[in-house]
Amino acid sequence: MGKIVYEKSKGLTDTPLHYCPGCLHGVVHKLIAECLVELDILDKTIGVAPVGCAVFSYRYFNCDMHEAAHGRAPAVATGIKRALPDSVVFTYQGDGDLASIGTGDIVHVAHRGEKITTIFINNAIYGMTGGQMAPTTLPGQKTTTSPYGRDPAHCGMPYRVSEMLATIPSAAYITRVSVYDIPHIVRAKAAIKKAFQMQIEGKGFSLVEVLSTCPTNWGLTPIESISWLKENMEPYYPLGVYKDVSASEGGN
Amino acid sequence: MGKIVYEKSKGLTDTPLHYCPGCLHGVVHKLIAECLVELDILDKTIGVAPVGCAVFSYRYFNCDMHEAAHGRAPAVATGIKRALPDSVVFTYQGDGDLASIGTGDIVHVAHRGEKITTIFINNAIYGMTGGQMAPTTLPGQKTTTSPYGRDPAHCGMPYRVSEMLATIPSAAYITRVSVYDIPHIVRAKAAIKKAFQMQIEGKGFSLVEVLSTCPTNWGLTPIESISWLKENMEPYYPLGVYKDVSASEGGN
Amino acid sequence: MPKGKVTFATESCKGCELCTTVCPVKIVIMDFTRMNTKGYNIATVKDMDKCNACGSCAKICPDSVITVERID
Amino acid sequence: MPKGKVTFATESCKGCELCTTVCPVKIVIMDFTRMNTKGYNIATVKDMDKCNACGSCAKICPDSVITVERID
Amino acid sequence: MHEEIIISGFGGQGVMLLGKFLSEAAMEENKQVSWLPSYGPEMRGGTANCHVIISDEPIASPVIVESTMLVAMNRPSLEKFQKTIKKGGALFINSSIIDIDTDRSDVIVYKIPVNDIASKIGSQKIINMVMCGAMIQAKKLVSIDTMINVFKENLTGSKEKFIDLNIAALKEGMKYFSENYKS
Amino acid sequence: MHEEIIISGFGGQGVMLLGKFLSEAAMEENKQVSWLPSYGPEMRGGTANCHVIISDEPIASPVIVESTMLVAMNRPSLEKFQKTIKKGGALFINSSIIDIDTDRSDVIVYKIPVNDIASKIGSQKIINMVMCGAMIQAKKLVSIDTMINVFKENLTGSKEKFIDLNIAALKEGMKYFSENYKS
Amino acid sequence: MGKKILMKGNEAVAEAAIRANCRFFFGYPITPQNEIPEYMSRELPKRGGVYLQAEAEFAAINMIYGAAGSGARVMTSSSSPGISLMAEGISYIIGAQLPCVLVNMVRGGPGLGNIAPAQSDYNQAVKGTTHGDVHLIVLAPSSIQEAVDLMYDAFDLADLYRNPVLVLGDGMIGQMMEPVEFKEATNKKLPPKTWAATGTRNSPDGKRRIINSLFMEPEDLESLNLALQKKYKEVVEKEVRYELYKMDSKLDVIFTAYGTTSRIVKYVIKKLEEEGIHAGLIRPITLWPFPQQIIGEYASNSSAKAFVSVEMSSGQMVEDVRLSVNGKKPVYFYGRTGGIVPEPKEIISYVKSIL
Amino acid sequence: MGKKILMKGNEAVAEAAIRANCRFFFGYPITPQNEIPEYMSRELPKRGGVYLQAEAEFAAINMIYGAAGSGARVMTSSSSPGISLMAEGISYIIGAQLPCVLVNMVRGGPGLGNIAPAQSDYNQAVKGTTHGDVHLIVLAPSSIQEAVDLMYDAFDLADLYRNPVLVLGDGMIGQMMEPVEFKEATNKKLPPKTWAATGTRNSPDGKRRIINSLFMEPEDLESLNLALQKKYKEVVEKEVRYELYKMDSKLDVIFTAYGTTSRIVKYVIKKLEEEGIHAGLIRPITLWPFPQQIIGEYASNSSAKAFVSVEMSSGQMVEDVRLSVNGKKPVYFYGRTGGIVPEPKEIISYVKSIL
Ligand SMILES: Cc1ncc(C[n+]2csc(CCOP(=O)(O)OP(=O)(O)O)c2C)c(N)n1
Ligand SMILES: Cc1ncc(C[n+]2csc(CCOP(=O)(O)OP(=O)(O)O)c2C)c(N)n1
Ligand code: SF4
Ligand code: SF4
Ligand code: SF4
Ligand code: SF4
Ligand code: SF4
Ligand code: SF4
Ligand SMILES: [Mg+2]
Ligand SMILES: [Mg+2]
Repeated sequence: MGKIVYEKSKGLTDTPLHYCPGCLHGVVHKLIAECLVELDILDKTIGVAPVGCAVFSYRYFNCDMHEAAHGRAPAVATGIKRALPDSVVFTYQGDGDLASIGTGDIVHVAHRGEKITTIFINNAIYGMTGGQMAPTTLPGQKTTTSPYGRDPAHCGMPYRVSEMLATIPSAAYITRVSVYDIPHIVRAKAAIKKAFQMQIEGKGFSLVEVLSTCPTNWGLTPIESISWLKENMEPYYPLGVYKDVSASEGGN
Repeated sequence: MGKIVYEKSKGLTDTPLHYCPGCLHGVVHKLIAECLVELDILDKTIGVAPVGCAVFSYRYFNCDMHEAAHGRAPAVATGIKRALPDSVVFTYQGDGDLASIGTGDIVHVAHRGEKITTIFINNAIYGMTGGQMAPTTLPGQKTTTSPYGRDPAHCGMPYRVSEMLATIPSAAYITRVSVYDIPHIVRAKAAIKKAFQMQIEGKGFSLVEVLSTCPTNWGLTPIESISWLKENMEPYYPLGVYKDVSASEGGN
Repeated sequence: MPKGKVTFATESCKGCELCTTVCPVKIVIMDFTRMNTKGYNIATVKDMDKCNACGSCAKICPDSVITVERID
Repeated sequence: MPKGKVTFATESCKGCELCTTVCPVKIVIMDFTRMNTKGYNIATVKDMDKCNACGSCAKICPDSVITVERID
Repeated sequence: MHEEIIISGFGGQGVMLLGKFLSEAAMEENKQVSWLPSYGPEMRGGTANCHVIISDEPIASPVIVESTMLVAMNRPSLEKFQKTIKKGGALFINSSIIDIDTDRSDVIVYKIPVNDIASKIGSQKIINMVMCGAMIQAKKLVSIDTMINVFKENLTGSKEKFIDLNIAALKEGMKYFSENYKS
Repeated sequence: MHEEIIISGFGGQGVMLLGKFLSEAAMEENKQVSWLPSYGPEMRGGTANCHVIISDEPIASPVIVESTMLVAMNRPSLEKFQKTIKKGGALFINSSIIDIDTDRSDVIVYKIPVNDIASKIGSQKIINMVMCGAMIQAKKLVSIDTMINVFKENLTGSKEKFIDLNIAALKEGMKYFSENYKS
Repeated sequence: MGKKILMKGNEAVAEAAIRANCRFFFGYPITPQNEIPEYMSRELPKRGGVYLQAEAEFAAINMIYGAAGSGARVMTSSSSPGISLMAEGISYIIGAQLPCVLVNMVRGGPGLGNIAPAQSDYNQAVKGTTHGDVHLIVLAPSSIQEAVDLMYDAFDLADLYRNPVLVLGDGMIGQMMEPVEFKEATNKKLPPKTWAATGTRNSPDGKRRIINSLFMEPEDLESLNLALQKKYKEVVEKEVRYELYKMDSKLDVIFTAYGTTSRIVKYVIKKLEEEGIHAGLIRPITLWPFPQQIIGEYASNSSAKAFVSVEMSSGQMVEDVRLSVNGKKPVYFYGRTGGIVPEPKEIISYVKSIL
Repeated sequence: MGKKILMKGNEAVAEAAIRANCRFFFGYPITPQNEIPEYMSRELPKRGGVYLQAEAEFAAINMIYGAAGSGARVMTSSSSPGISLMAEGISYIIGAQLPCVLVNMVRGGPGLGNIAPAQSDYNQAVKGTTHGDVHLIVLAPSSIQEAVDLMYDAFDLADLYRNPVLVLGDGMIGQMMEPVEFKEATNKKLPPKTWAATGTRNSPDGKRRIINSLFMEPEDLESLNLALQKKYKEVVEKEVRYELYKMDSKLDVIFTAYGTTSRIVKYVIKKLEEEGIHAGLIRPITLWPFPQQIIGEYASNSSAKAFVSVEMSSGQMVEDVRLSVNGKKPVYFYGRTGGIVPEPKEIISYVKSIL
C-alpha cells in the first residue's frame, strides 16, 4: 500500500451526495470540508444549509448544521454566531436563495459585519425547483420561466452579487472563483480557506462566490456545462477579489 | 398685486403636512410636486407612500396614491407600472423602509430595471417609530436602540445605498442630493426632474437619495439639524451622481 | 434689483426658523411674541422693502407657508 | 516522476466524466460497457502505469469517488 | 378615592411627566394607579395627553371615557377634551395661554396661569409642576411629601439640581390655588 | 376495466411519457384516467415513476396503493415497487438490464428486453414505447390506433419525424409479447 | 365547452385563469406548483399579459397589491411556506379591499416539511391567515375539472366582493393529470372598478384615488371593519358551496372531507355500502364561507350516529364541523399528516371502530 | 418580591424577560411595542446579553431560530403586521422544535390599520399562525403585573415543550404604566438542552446535531407531526390557565373575555350586580390551550342563561367559546374594532338586550 495522496475528506460524512451527475455543488462541498479539516475547526463549526439543491447539505458536512428557511441562512447564522461567538459559522447558499429571496439578509449580514462566512453558489438558475430563472440568469438564457430567453427589456440584466456586496463597508472579504478545472479548484480552495481565516481573526463578513453548473436544468452534459460556464458566465461574472480588508493591512 | 414668483405647488393638496417643525420631508415633497407639475404628468402619476414618517404622504401629493406595506413600496410600484405601463410611478421611502426592511425590494426593482422613480429620504434614523437606529445611522450616533452610540464592532458601519445600487446593471440613474439650502434645493430639484424624465424615456430605474434631517429624534433644532447633517452625514454620504446611463449617451 | 413681497400663511407656520437662514438680505425673522393656535412662534419679515423676491425663504419652507410676489 | 494508483468507489460514481477531463496523462476514461446499480456508466483508468499520482481526477470528482495513492 | 384625570397640552409642556409623577406618588401612597399615554404619530402634530387613574379599587380600564378632572395646558386640549368631564368634575385651565372659556357650565373651573407663575420662578420648564401643585392642593390627590419624594427618586445624577426647582414650582402652584380657590 | 399501473425507471427511460401517452389514449377511448408523477427532488436521485389509473368508474385517489400492473424499467424500481402489486397482478420487467428475479410468486411476470428490441429498431430513446406495445398487447388497455393517434397529436413540428419510430417501437413490443406470452 | 384535454392540475389552473381574463401573474417558484408560473411565463406574453417573477413571495403579494389597485385581474400561486410569507401583504390587500386570486397547492408541513400533498394549511387559509379581522374566500377543488371551473368563479368573486379569493389545492391536485374541458370566460356582469387608481386623467369623477389600509382614527378603522364584516355577512349568505354525496335518508355515518381526501372518502362510502354501512359525504367546496347550515341540518335531522371528518391534517376542519354540529351528534376525526394520503382501508377500519 | 415600581408595560415585559434569564433579543421596531427593543438595547449589554436590531421581522425570527437552535434563551417582540411577517419563520421554529418567546402587542388591523389597542389577532395567534399543523402556546395577560409574571412562565414553558410561546398583549398593555413587582427567575428544573447545536466539541455524546424541519419522506414528516401532537396533548392536559371572577352559583350570564377587555368586563359585572343581574367572568389566561373544559362545565351546570364573549375584534375567541359550550347554551358576542376599547355602558346595554 502506498501513501494516500487524496481521499474523501473527513469533513464530509459517508452519506452519498444526492446531486445530479457532474454538478459542481459536490466539488465545492469537498473544498469546504477540506478547509474545515485543515484549519482544525470542524468541531467548532456550525453550518447553515439553504433551501435549494444544497438543502440536504446538512447530511454531508460533518459538523453541526442548521437547515434554514429559503433565503434566511444569513439571519440564522447571525443568531448562531451571536449566541456562540467562539464558534465558526458558515452559510452555503444558491443564487435563488441568496440573490433573490434572501437579498436583504445577505446585504445586512455584510452591513452588520457579522463574523460569518458565506459560500455562494451561482449557477444562474434555480436548480432545486426545476430550472426557473434566477436574478443571475444571463440575457437570452432559456429557463422554465424565461422560455423565450431572458429578456433584459422585460426583467433587467442579471446583477453581480460580489460587486454589489463589495460596496458594503463592513464586508471584509468578497471574491468570485470557479471550480471547473484543477487550477481553479486550487484557487477556490485558497479563497475559501482565507474566508474562514478572516472569520476566525474577527475581520468581519466574508463571502466566496463560486460560479457553478447545473447540467440538469441547463440541459447539457457536465462537460458541456463547463464550456458553457466558461464561455457565458465567466465573461459576465469576472473572477477575482472584490474586497479584501486584509490586503490593505499587508496581508496576501 | 404683483406676479407670484413662488406659491404652494398645485402638485400638493391643501392638507397641512403633519411633519415636525423644520423636517426636510416637507421640502422634498414640494420638489416632487413641482416637478410633476412642471413635467405636466401629475394626472398620469401614481405615487406609492411608504411606512415611515411619510406614511401620510398620500394625503399631500395631488395625484393617485397607494399606501404600501413597510419596505414594499418598490413591489407595489412594480405591480402598478406593469399594469399601467403608460403611467408615471414613483415611490417615496425612508431609510428604514428602503435600506432595512425593504432592501430586497429596492435591489430587485433596480435589478429588473423597473421604469419607476424612487425618492429615498436618508435621515439616519427611524423617525416615525421614535428614533431607533437605521442601517444609515452613523458610528457613535445615539438613538433609542443604540443608546450608547452606534458601535461598528457590534453592528457594522452604515452602508451607502446609492453606491450599492449603482453597481446594478439595470439601474439607470442614481444620485445623492440634499436640500438644506437654496443651491442644494435647486440641484435636488434638477435631480428629481431628471429621474422622472429618465422614467418617461424608459431608460430604467431611477433613484434620488436625499440626505434629510430628523430634528425631533436627533434632539436638535431644525437649524442645528442642518449643521449636524453637513458636518456628519455629508462626509459619510458624499453628494453626487453615482450612475447615469444617459451621460454615456451624451446627455447632461 | 427687483422688489418683492412675501406673505405668510401663519396658521401653517411651525416656527422652524429655516426661512430665516436663507434670506440674502436677512429680513426674515421669528416673531417670538406671537404664537399661532398650534402653539408655534411664527416667522415674519421685518423690512419688506428690502425683499428682492428671490423666493429663497419660500423655497426652503417645508410647509409651503410663504408666498412670494414680485412687485416691480 | 512519482507513480500513482487510483481506485474508484464505483457504486458512488455517477458517470459525469469530469475526471476524464483533467488527467494530465489522459488515462481516466469512461467504461461504457459497465453500469453500477444506480444505472450509471462508470469511470476507470486504462493504463495505471502512467499515473503520476497528481490527484487531479480525484480533486474534481464531485462525489469523492476516487482515492489516489502514491506508490514509489 | 377614584379620580380619572386627563392631562393634555403641547409636546414640551411636560404633560406626560406630570401624569407619571402623580401616578408614582399615588402608588407610593398605596393607591391603585394607571397611566396611559397617547403615543406614536398622534404625538407628531405637537400635542400630547395622558390618562391617569388613581383609585382605592382595582382599575378596570385605563382608558378614560368620563374624566373627573381635566388639565388643559393649551387651547386645542380644552377644545378637544372638555366634553369628557363628568358633571361636577374639575377643569384646570392654563390661563396663561388659553384665551377662551369652556362651554361647560356644569364643571368647576380653576384657571391657573402656570406660565406666568413659572416665569416668576425663572423657568418655563416646570409649568407642569406648577399645575401639579394646584391639582394636589385642590384635590388632595397625594401629599406634598410624597410628591417631593417622587422628585428625589426620579431626578438623580445630572438632574438632581432640578429637584429644588420642581419643589418650588409645586409650592407656588399650591399657593396660587389656595390664594384664589377653595379646595 | 380498472387498472392501477405503476411505471418506474431511471430518468431518461421515458417512464413519465409512457404513462402520459397511455393515459391520453385511454381518455380518448372515454375511460376515466389519472396520472400522478413523482416530483421534485425525489427525482434528483435519477429515478422517476408515475401512477396511472384507467377505469370505467370515477377515480377516487390517483395514488396507487395496490397496483394491478407494475412496469419496472430498472432494478431499483423492481426492488422498490414489487411489493405493491396485487395478487394476480402483472409485472413487466425490462429484462435487458434487470438481472434479478422478482421475489413475488403470486404475480404474472412478463420479461421484455426493451433495450435489446430498441437496439434492433435503432434507437434507445423509444424503449418506453416498446414496453407500451407489450403492455397494450397483454392487457388490451387501449387500441393501437388510438395510441398512434396520441403519437400524432403529441409529436408535432420538429418532433413529427419521431412518429414512425414510435409506431415501430410499439409494434415491436406487441410482437415480442405475442411471440413469447399469451395475453 | 371544448375538447377534453389531459392536463396537469397546475397547468389547467393557469390556463383557466387566463381564460378568466387574468392577465397579470406575479409569483415565485415553489414545488409543487411550479407548473403554474412556468405555464404563465409561456402563455401570458402570447396572450397580451404579463408574467413577472418576483424576488420573493412577500414581493409577489405586494406586486399583486399594486396591480390589483390599478384595476388589473391578477393572481399569484404558491405553496405553504410561500403563502406564510404573504401573510402581511394579504392583510393589506384585504384592508385596501382589493380583488385578487391566490392559489395554494399545499404541501407537508410544518417548516420546510416536504413537497407531498397535505391539507394542513386549512386553519391558515380559513382562520388566522394574517393579522386583523379578515377572511379570505376559500375554494377547495377535488378534481382538476373542478379546479378549472372554480378559477373562473374565483376571479368573479374577488371582483364582486373586492376581497382576495384563495383556491386551496394540494400537491396532488397540482401534479396529477386528469381530463379537463375549459369553458369560456363567464363575462359575469360585475361592478366597474371605479375605485382603482389609474391616474387622475382616467378618473371617472376627476377625483384622485387612494389605495390604503391605514386609518389612524379608531373610528375610521372601525368603519372599515364594519364594512368588511358587512361584506363577509353577504358572502356567508350567498356564496356557500358544497356537494352532497349519497346523503340519503338512512345514514349511519356522515363524512366531511374536502379536496383530495373527499375522493378517497367517496370510495370508502362505496366500500362501506357493500358491507351494509350507510355513509354519506358533505363536501365543502367553499371552506370559507363554511357550509355550517347544511351540516347543522343533517346534525339535527339525519339518522346518522356520528360525523367523521377525514383530513390530511391533525384535525383542523373538524373544528368547523363541530361548530356546525353544535353538540347534536358526536364528531370524530381521522387524519394522516406529513404528505401521506390516507388509504381507504384505514378509514374503513376507523369508521367501524367508532360505530 | 421586590419593591413596587411604576412601569410601562413594554418595559416591564422586557425587564421580566431579562430576569427570566433571557439574554438574546432580536427584533425590529414597531409601534406600540418599541419600548421593548429600546429597553433591551439599553439593558442587555450591561447584563451580559446581546441586543441586535434585525433588518426586518422575517430576519429577526430567523435569528431567533439560529440562537434558539444554539441553546440560548431568546425572544423577540413585535406588533400585528410584524408578526405576520414572522409566519414562515415560526413554522420552521415549531418544526425544528425550538424554544423561544414571542410578544405581540396587538394593534388595530387589518393592513397597516393603526396603533391603537386591539384583539383582532386572536385567530392568528391561536389558529392559523402559519402553515402546517402547529400551535403556539399563547398567554394573555390582563395587567402589567400579570404580563411580568407570565414572562417567566413563557420561557419555562418554551423550554419545557420546545415550542414557541406567544405572549399576546395589546397596545394598551404595552403603553400603560401600572405598579409592578418583579420576582427572581423561577430556576425551574428543566431538561438540559442536549439537542442544541453548539459544535461537536461541546456535544455530550460526541455526535453532531442537526436543527431541521425538512423531512422528505412522508413517514418521517408524519412522525414529526405525531411527536408535535403528542406534546400538544400534554400541553392541553397540563397547562390550561384561567381566572374565574364572581363565578358563584346564581349566575344569570357568564362573560368570557381576555386581556384588556376582561378588565372592563369585571367593571361591568360590578355595575350589573348593582342592578341585580348576576354575572361572572371566565377569563382565559392561556388562549391556547383554551380553557374548554371549565367553560363546558359551566355550560352544563350553571344557572346562566347565556354566555357573552366580549372582545376587541369582530368575533374571534367566541368561536372557541362556542366549541366549549357545544350547544348547551346560547353564546353571544359583543365587540368593538379598529382600536376602540369598548365602554362599560355599551356592554351593559348589550347584555340587557339579550337577557
Ligand atoms: C419561501 C419559499 N419559497 C420558495 C421555495 C422553493 N424553492 C426551493 S429551492 C428554490 C430555489 C433554489 O435555487 P438556488 O438557490 O439557486 O439553488 P440551486 O438549487 O440552484 O442550487 C426555491 C425557489 C421555498 N422552499 N420556500
Ligand atoms: C412590518 C412592519 N414593521 C415595522 C413597522 C414599524 N415602522 C413604521 S415606520 C418604521 C421606520 C421608519 O423609518 P424610515 O423608513 O427611516 O422613515 P422616517 O420615519 O425616518 O422618515 C417602522 C420600523 C411597520 N409599520 N411594519
Ligand atoms: S438540479 Fe442542477 S444544481 Fe441541482 S443538483 Fe442537479 S445539476 Fe446540481
Ligand atoms: S420624526 Fe423626524 S423624520 Fe419624522 S416628521 Fe418628525 S422630524 Fe421629520
Ligand atoms: S423672497 Fe428672498 S429676499 Fe424676499 S424675504 Fe424671501 S428670502 Fe428674503
Ligand atoms: S420655514 Fe416655514 S414653517 Fe418654518 S418658520 Fe419659516 S414660514 Fe414657518
Ligand atoms: S491521479 Fe492524476 S495522473 Fe493519476 S489518474 Fe488521476 S489525474 Fe491521471
Ligand atoms: S468524476 Fe467522479 S462521479 Fe464523475 S465520472 Fe469520474 S469518478 Fe465518476
Ligand atoms: Mg441556483
Ligand atoms: Mg428615516
